[in-house]
Amino acid sequence: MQLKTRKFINKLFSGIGITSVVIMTAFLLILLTPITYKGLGAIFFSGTIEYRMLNYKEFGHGDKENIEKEFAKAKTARAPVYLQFDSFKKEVKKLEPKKRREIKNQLKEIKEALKELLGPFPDTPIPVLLRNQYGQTRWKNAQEKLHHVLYSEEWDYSDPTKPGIQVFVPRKKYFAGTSFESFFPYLEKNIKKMLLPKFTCYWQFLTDKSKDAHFFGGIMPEILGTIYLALGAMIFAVPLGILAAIYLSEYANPGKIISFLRICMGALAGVPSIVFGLFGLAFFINTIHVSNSKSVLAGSMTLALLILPTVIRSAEEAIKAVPNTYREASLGLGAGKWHSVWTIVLPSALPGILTGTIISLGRAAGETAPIIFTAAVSVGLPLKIWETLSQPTPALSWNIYNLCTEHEAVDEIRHVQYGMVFVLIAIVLLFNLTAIIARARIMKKLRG
Amino acid sequence: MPDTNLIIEEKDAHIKAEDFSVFYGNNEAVKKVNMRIPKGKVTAIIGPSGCGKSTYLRAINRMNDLIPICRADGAMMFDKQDIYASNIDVVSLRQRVGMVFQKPNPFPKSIFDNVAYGPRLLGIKKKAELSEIVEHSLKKSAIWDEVKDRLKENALCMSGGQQQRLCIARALAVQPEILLMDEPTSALDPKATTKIEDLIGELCGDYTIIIVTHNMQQAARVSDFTAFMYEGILIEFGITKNLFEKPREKQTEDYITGRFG
Amino acid sequence: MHYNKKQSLVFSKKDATLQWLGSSIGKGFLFLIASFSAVIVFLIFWFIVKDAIPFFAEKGFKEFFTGTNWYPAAEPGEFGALPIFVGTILVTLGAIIIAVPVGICAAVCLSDILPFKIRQIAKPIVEMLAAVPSVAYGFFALVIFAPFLQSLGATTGTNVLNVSIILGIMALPTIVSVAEDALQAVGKDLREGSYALGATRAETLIKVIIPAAASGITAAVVLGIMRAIGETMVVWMASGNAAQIPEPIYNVLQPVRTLTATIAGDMGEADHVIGSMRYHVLFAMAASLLAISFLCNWISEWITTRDP
Amino acid sequence: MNTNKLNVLILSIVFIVISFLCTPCYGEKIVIDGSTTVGPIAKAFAEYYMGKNKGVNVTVSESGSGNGAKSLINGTCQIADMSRFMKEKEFKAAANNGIMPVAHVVALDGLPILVHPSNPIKGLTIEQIRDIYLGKIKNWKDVGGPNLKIVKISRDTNSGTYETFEKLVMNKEKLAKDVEYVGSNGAARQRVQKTKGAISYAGLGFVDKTVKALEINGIYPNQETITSGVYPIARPLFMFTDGYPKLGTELYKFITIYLSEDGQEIVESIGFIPVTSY
Repeated sequence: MQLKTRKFINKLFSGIGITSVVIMTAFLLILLTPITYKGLGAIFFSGTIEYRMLNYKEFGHGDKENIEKEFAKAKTARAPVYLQFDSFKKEVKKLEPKKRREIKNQLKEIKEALKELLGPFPDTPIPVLLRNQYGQTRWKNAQEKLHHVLYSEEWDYSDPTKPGIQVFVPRKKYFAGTSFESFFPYLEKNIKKMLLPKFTCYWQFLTDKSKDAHFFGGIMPEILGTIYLALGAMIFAVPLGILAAIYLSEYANPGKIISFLRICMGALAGVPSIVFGLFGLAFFINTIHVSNSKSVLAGSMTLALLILPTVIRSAEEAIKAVPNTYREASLGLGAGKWHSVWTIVLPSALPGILTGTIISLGRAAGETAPIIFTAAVSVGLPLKIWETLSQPTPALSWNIYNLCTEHEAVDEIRHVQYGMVFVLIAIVLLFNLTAIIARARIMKKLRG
Repeated sequence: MPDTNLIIEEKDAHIKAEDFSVFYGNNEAVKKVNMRIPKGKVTAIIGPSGCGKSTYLRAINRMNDLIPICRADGAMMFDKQDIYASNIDVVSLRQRVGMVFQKPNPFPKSIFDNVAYGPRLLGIKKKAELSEIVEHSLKKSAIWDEVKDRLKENALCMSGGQQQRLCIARALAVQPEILLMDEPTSALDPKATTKIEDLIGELCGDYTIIIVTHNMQQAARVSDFTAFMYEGILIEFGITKNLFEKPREKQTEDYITGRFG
Repeated sequence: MHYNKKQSLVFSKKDATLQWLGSSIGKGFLFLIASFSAVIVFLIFWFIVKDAIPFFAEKGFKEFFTGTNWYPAAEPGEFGALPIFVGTILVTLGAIIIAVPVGICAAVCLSDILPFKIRQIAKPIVEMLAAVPSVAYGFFALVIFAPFLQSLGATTGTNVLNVSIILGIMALPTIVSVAEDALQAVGKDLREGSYALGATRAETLIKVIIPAAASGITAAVVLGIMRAIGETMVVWMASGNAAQIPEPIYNVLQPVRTLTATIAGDMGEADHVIGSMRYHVLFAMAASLLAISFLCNWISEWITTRDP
Repeated sequence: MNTNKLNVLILSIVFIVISFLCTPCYGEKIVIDGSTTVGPIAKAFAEYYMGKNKGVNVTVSESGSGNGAKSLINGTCQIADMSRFMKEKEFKAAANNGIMPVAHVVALDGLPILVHPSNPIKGLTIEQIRDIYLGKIKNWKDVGGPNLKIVKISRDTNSGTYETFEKLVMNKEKLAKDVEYVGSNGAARQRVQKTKGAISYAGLGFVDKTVKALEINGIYPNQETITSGVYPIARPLFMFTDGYPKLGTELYKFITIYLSEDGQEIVESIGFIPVTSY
């Protein structure tokens, strides 16, 4: 082969390699960018006065006087809307019956849309469900709802062989010639005054309970539950894993039993996570009754089994990487075997063990399938630490699944879903980052 | 076979090997060695690499136990006791027979903790007592002046020569009777080597020192007695001066004159 | 300063017994802990198989493995799980087609081509891909990627293609990191030897390094396959869950159903208490999954421990 | 040094002991498990209840009707949400465990047939729907719609919703193989609103502007038609308890929410039909 061709092939090869790394990076960016962008939208957004009012009334955030002043201002701006509505009702009665029916229908729709936009009408009983007690809290959604008030969404089915086409008919059209016609331009023009949108940083998203099935409020119970579950899994898995690793690397003589143990560990690592979920339900709850229903405890134990092989493997590798001279030196000074392992080998292996465990901590935090039947609920209070022994908890991973598939208002609470995914990924990456930093720190300390 | 019994009398012997062999699997690394090692003197073991000198040395405090396929045969007498008997407490053996390794191997802990490691094993907990022992040991291994202001620092920050002297201090802190040194200077530069050799000179008398080295000059400089091993067999044992000046065996002569090895 | 050292080297008989007892108890205790995972594997195996046996005992193997009618809720139920097995194989195959070339090329690139500094930046990317929880991948597949596919003209966004791509991305980090370890383990000597003979980097890699690391790379691929087969959330959320064999079989825009998703989806509502066939068939599936993962595990073990 | 460590140890022991001693002062808890269809009602009730009774932890899991029944029978939950009635065998198993399931009909639910709003079709007959799901009708043009392939979507075969559909629409005939199964009502609606040729069914609470509910045999699903029984695909939603809860207990207070005015308003505003409007 010519040198030229060989060089070309060499370059091509490097090109392919670098392309694949670039593809991988692209995957990561495509995944993280929308989630980060929209996830941050759960915390930073343009909030309306309704949001501030809700936040004050339900969670006690914000300055009472300011909010009340603002709310009074908004109320003044809204007053003409309701006034017009009431006065027009009398006018409707005078219309001819056919026109009246059409307009009544429209009015009904407008009323519903207006309720969603600005909250319940004044002087009507307060609805029970929280989501009906307030208008739109987010300016972006408010604009959509405004659109519903201003336009009626209709479908043009004129060509029956093709799917219909969506058309937006301005509702103003139906009211041409009546006093209500001016309602629409007024609303459109003054909507900002009625809702007073303001840039908001709702950091309490991370520390508030949720209200009304995640319509409002934050995700604190979920975050707390996730942390409980992950830490609980650690409490079971880490001591077991480290002791097992010590046995395998320091005490065990290679033989049939040990290779059998290793095969079992490999098998455990390969068990699909959903099978762990089934096993957790069947064994921990229904057989040995660690708790009398789903609980954080049962979930943690199940997760612990899931991460046990990873912990053992990383701990074993870390222990094996400790130079033999340390063991010799310690034994040479007259230390017993256990003492050498405990005082010299383990501390030296700590960075490796730590990295492995923190990474599996991240894995435990993100797993969903094993906790569906053992620990996760859709609604529940944030738990005190001792309640974890007997009570189930909401957890980020399960609630993400739950909210994006089973919630009755999937689209209305997209921002909460994105926020949860973002927070979950952030927690897991934070764990990993901690692992990297901790490893570097300890390495530095050990190396001097 | 040389008869060390001619040179060392029974009462002077601190360690006595009798038909002592070490096997790696089926391979006999040390072959039926008979050797008396005198108390309070420095004994050097020389020989080409792979001659079994390190294995022999490590056999004295049963360091070879760590290698699963390794087993010993014959008797190694210490304190009128065969240390390969079945009921031996290896831990207390090793507390009395200290060891310094080829590569400096301080623990990744502070200098103080390194030296205090042994005493703590022996149940000394009081800070004052420990400090006293640490200072004493460090002084004895001639490193106190260099490290007295940074006892809290990580031992791995020190230079190689300092590390090795720290390891000696660490071994001394347990107050052993015998100090085994397995090529203690092979990883060090000449200056550090000199310091270690001086140290050995100072320590002899208080301790029985056995040093394995491939460096004949070193053996000649520091030791009172020298043993030459070749292919697992103890070829010659004698007073250092005699052995180097007029070796009795042909192989010894070939080795010290550099014809092989 | 003098220590209270034991002067005798010999254990008294009592001490010796104590010593022996202590060390055996300690060792035994450690052994018990180490065998804990084996115990768990057996318990899992037992719990799964125990509930799978009634199914096979009553329905036999033929219908389950070759039947194409999956109507577990009908009376009487039909339990032809072939479409589900095919679905599992299809999405796994898709994932492998995406992940293996990219993964191996990336591993080679990370271990041999990129300069050290860039590698330090690129490695965390692999770690981050591995760290993202599966439910986040599932969310992405369902909420972002499926509508995107539909906007490109697919009738349904939750289909083989969607799941394959996402599973491929999930399997990537496993393949990259294990394959890279294998490549690194080959060592400098072989590389230098090849360069010294005048080979280019590409030639060295293709002719020397990759063959030498072949067993490790294969093991990486097997581990990647295991990851894809065992994944639950993504397939549950984004595979469409239709128990059908796509027509034609390479039509990646069709929805399918996989083993893990079937277990996760059906287990909630199957009649646990009664122990109906509909319940037991899910355990039969779990047992099949276990068998597959044991097989994969055994293959990767066999490949890595085999003499080169 | 040492005394410090000792202090920490003692403190932590004291802390743990106190935590355990505190166990009796757990707030009351009510554990609810079961159907995803009843889930929204249970969740709304739970939030409502916890808002009024501080210190009671009401947890709601949505893991399926079958799992709900099982949890009730095993005593791991107090209330089982079910979108179907308990099966005879399940009653027997419960009796064996000393559990006496009592049904509370908390709401009515119709199963509207959903299509994409761009679909000009206004209604279908039950037979047409059956044929669509049997795979006999494959294109919308065969039922008077546009030339568009029908994407059939169904709830998972294990859900109570599916069982209702199977019984009331399919006459227990088997669905075609290319029917796509989704795990929840929300997912079913989502699939329809994103897919032009889709047809699906879901709980009445899941109908909104983004999807179009069809008239069945000329009857549009809404509160009146379902309550009066004219709309053919409707079913009651249940909560099961072990025996009838004792008067005055938390469980009693919770399970009777649906009878109160607030409860009915909640049921109605999340899109179900309160039973008292019979």
